[in-house]
Amino acid sequence: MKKKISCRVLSQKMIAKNIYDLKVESELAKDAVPGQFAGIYTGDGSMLLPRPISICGADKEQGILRFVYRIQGKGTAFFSGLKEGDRLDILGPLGNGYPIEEAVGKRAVLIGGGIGVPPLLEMAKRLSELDADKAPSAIDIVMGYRDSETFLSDEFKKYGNLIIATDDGSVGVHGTVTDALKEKAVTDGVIYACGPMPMLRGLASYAGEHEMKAYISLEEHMACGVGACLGCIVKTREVDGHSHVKNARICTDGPVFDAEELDL
Amino acid sequence: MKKKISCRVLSQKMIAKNIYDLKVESELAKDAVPGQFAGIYTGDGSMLLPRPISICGADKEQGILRFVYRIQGKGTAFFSGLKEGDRLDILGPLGNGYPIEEAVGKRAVLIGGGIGVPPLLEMAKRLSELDADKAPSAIDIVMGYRDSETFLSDEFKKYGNLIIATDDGSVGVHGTVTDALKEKAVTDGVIYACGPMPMLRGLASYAGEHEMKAYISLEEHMACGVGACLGCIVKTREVDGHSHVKNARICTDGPVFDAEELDL
Amino acid sequence: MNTKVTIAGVEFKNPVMTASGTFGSGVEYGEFVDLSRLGAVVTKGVADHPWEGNPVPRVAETASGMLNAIGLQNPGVDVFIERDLAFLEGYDTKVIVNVCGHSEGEYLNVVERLSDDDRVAMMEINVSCPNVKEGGIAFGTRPDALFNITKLLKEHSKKPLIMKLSPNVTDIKEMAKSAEAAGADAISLINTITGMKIDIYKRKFALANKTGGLSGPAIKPVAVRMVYEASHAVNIPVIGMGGIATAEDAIEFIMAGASAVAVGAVNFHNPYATVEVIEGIEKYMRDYNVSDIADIRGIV
Amino acid sequence: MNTKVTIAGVEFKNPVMTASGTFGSGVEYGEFVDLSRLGAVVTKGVADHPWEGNPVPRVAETASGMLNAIGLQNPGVDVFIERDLAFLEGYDTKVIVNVCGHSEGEYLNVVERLSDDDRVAMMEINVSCPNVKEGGIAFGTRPDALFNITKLLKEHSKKPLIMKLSPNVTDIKEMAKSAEAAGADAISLINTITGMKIDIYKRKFALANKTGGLSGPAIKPVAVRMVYEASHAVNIPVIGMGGIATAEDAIEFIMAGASAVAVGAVNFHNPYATVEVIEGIEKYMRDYNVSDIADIRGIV
Ligand SMILES: Cc1cc2nc3c(=O)[nH]c(=O)nc-3n(C[C@H](O)[C@H](O)[C@H](O)COP(=O)(O)OP(=O)(O)OC[C@H]3O[C@@H](n4cnc5c(N)ncnc54)[C@H](O)[C@@H]3O)c2cc1C
Ligand SMILES: Cc1cc2nc3c(=O)[nH]c(=O)nc-3n(C[C@H](O)[C@H](O)[C@H](O)COP(=O)(O)OP(=O)(O)OC[C@H]3O[C@@H](n4cnc5c(N)ncnc54)[C@H](O)[C@@H]3O)c2cc1C
Ligand SMILES: Cc1cc2nc3c(=O)[nH]c(=O)nc-3n(C[C@H](O)[C@H](O)[C@H](O)COP(=O)(O)O)c2cc1C
Ligand SMILES: Cc1cc2nc3c(=O)[nH]c(=O)nc-3n(C[C@H](O)[C@H](O)[C@H](O)COP(=O)(O)O)c2cc1C
Ligand code: FES
Ligand code: FES
Repeated sequence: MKKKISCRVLSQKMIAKNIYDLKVESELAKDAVPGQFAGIYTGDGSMLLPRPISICGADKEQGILRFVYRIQGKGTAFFSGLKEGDRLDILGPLGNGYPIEEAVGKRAVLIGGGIGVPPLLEMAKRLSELDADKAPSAIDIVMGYRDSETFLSDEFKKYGNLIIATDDGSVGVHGTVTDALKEKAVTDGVIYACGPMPMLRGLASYAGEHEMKAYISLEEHMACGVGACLGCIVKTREVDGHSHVKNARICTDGPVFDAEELDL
Repeated sequence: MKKKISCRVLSQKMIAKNIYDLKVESELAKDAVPGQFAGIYTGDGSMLLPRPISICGADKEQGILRFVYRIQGKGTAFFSGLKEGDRLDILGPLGNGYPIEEAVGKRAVLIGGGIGVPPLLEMAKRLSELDADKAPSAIDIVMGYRDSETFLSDEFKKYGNLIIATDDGSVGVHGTVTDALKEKAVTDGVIYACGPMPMLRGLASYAGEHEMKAYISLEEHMACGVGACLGCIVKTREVDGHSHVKNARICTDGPVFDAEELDL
Repeated sequence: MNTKVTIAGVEFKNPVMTASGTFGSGVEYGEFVDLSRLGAVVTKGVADHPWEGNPVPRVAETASGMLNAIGLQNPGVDVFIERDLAFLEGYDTKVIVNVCGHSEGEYLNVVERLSDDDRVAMMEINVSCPNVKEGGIAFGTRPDALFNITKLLKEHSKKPLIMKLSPNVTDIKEMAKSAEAAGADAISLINTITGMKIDIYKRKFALANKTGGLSGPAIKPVAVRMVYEASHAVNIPVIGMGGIATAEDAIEFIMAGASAVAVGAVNFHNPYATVEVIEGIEKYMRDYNVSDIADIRGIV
Repeated sequence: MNTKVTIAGVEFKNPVMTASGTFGSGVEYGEFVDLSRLGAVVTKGVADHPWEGNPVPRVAETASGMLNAIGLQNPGVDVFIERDLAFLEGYDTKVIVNVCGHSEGEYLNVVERLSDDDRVAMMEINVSCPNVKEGGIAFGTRPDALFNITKLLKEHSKKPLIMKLSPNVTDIKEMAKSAEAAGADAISLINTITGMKIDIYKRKFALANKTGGLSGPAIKPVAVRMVYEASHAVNIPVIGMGGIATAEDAIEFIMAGASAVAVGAVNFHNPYATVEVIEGIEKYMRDYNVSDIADIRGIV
């Protein structure tokens, strides 16, 4: 169930330039699944809207949510100032999450780019923990970074075959995640991706070419985060069942979509 | 010189119901004199204006400012949540302060009511520390409270003859500070006062009757705190030298006025 | 303690409603609050056929507020009746349907379609929507156009009509009087104030639509002023909205003259806001011995 | 890098001014910032004789903004000339005198009195002040009244005139065009938006005047929209203001079409705001290779 609750900050650290790793104590961790996000509120009254931030980790047992975010503007700058013991209002869990069951017996290809990297961490973890009958046949993880600041890559390594791509070529494949897919000839399996729109568009057509399913997580400016305001739509190929026009709500019908269904 | 600077919170404690005692490290302490105030900003972007709070203590040597305030609304509630180590923007020192020199060789009568008590503490301290040739002949301190929560009274005791008046009669004189003045037959000297308007009006007429000078500190809603917006005026008997109408600015021409000059 | 209010013969259990477009048709916020606690659910604007709305970005945050240019996306009145009204039937609250259209004819289609539906308590006519043709925004900014559409819809409606006024006018009193003169049963205000935000790094408008409607606490002082002016200009009930976040805010509108109030953009900040406002009003009434909410209406 | 802007033949070293009434005549903020850094000091409104203004409370805080009802208290033009103009002479900045009056005649008195004073670069006519008689607020809300007063003052002024427009209108374009048609050299906007606040515990208006003018970051989206609309409607320069707190905000107005901008209520929040805005604009120009501020004007 979605809730807005006040959570206690457990830790906060910078893990790359302008990239922060925030852990909070929250009962929302219980229900959260990878690919979902939360609406995080700044304590500042001038900022009305929650910031949508993907769930990078959800420890059910300990009740800990983890977020990895980049300082983008006022809201994320506010978050970066939080210290252990501070309190934070969080609305969540929001959205649908990645369809983890689609990868049973198949190659799971996890692809993240830039600040799209974090949501795939919990996905990688959960995929790697599945019982044999529900598990994918392989877990390939392709993460794209700007440069050698390959945040979270050490953790990804634990859950699958990690391929790194960097814009500046300082680590791994020189180029985009699609370049890496090509170079490593990853042509079968189910793609789970998150990242900037050009990357997702590239992946959607790559997946199409190779007849791979691609589940991509989208971003849009949001107001409510719960499907009420119609602020955050994406164009769909067919008339959407809820809206009755060719619009789906990213916050509720997504953020994860089957790339085939979208008109990107 | 007036400045707006970021100051470090040294301590904060509740000293009576809804009354807090806040100490900050601030170079503004150097120039501050009793009767002046500061504009304290909340860190919350939705609150544009500084909260005017009187200087209750200004330790020049150690560079410490002290404020004692009552939770009144959003801003003061925000202040009450501050902890040691937090930072706070403060604009000050503002206003004119009490004319301490007027009491040389005379009885200084310090009168405070309710949340008007705090500014007189530093005044009492400074009067008590004056060299003999500049000192008053006596320091009478008359403080009015609602009830037995006579915050700061222990400190006042150190600096003069303390008379307490309480609305409910639980401590000292049962009644107002004016009742206490009458009861204790204080009929000469210079009055320095701060408190609610009805109390100040009462004092002004008491002072008039007994031909005592009365310097009273006023409150008004303020925007700039520095004399620019004309938000905080009080009616004067004569045309004011700055405004050229019968209005003086409380934030700059006051907050301390010679009661005779005002049209209360 | 009586929190009931009656508007055009319809009794509401309390004066707190949802502001159209900020609460969907109730489903989404039903996860957070008990819809049966609300005075009324005012639905997202509905037209006679599905509307696609505007391209994204459709929303942008501003200081203590937000801009939106949803463009009145809606599934059309048929789906609305089958799905949304059916859902709302399950709750003990009144339903006010917000109606939009591109032309008088389109408004009329919706009004006539809903006129006989028992589940609809009232209709609120959004004549302040920024993208209507044929007179367009004129419906909401020109007294004569407002008069005409009000009259037309009243002639065909079996339900009481609330005319929702735009704040983007020189004289709100004149608009309120036009609505009243044409037979409106009530007026509601304010709709959003037209605003704009520019991203100076992208050198582009923050909204695809260039302009959007400003709402949230930022606009409350303007809304309170207009509710005060309007409620002193007319004798029909006024439903006040614009930036209501707390019971204090709601009471401010009531003291300014509103018979009921609506909680809008603040739902996005606090999904529990509607019920918290109701509880806060009850507490205020208890604390300050207000036996009937009507006793403080327009008290300043 | 060129930050200079020229308006009606007057050259300003940079596009950053103070908004009338928020900066006195410069003395008070001269303690915080070097007035010589400013493009211009726009003074508090001055009339032909001293005005007492309104009773207190005159100001009230609102979400990300404030209401004021100062009532244009001012010492009159004689004192202004002797004292305030003399003070400002000491700084390397331009002086724009904001003018108010209760009637056309009173405006005219001030304009004529200042027309030959070399220390005055331009005059800004406040036709949006809420308490003028004889047509009153009409000067600022009726296109014909605005046209007439603009024309009259232009006929008698040897200085370029800026007409300061009210946002409390249905169509700001129409107002801007009226001012232009009547010969205004520039327009400035927005003045405050009329608002109200009620203290629900005292059951009284927060301002003695009941209504006041809303300013501060809360109104920025409305101001940017109006500056955009106005600057696309006329060919005379537009001076933009309304909630500017940072260089980003100022650049937003410039990108919307403003030739210059003014920092208002935010001075109360940050007495260093004016110079910080100037420095921020310079930094933006350096960082994004803007060689002339004119290159980004109206760029969206
Ligand atoms: C489903 C989803 C998941 C996301 N997950 C992450 C994540 O895990 N880590 C991370 O660093 N970022 C993530 N983002 C992006 C993040 O929401 C924005 O960076 C953040 O909202 C910026 O807020 P700000 O106040 O710092 O920036 P500002 O630019 O000051 O924000 C102003 C307004 O615009 C909105 N906004 C600005 N950029 C974006 C954006 N890209 N997407 C949506 N709203 C935006 C803000 O929420 C706010 O309402 C995600 C976005 C979405 C939609
Ligand atoms: C010169 C001066 C000295 C003061 N010294 C003290 C002091 O030492 N201790 C103390 O507790 N209080 C003092 N006050 C009163 C104090 O300023 C207010 O209680 C405080 O501003 C309330 O802010 P708030 O946000 O909590 O209340 P809110 O009611 O939420 O404030 C809303 C707005 O109204 C203003 N406001 C509300 N009440 C007052 C008031 N009484 N005077 C001025 N502005 C007000 C606030 O500053 C703010 O802008 C002083 C006031 C003045 C003018
Ligand atoms: C996202 C959004 C969508 C809206 N949609 C509608 C609508 O469909 N019909 C309508 O009459 N008003 C609509 N409004 C206006 C609100 O109902 C309300 O009048 C306005 O937002 C002011 O109230 P607030 O500040 O509390 O949000 C919408 C407002 C928002 C923020
Ligand atoms: C306290 C105060 C006094 C003002 N006095 C005047 C005035 O005398 N003449 C005038 O034209 N505008 C006056 N204004 C309006 C401002 O110049 C400005 O147009 C408005 O406040 C919007 O800008 P801001 O949001 O940056 O303050 C005043 C504004 C404030 C807040
Ligand atoms: S953010 Fe409101 S519908 Fe998605
Ligand atoms: S608060 Fe601005 S003049 Fe006093």
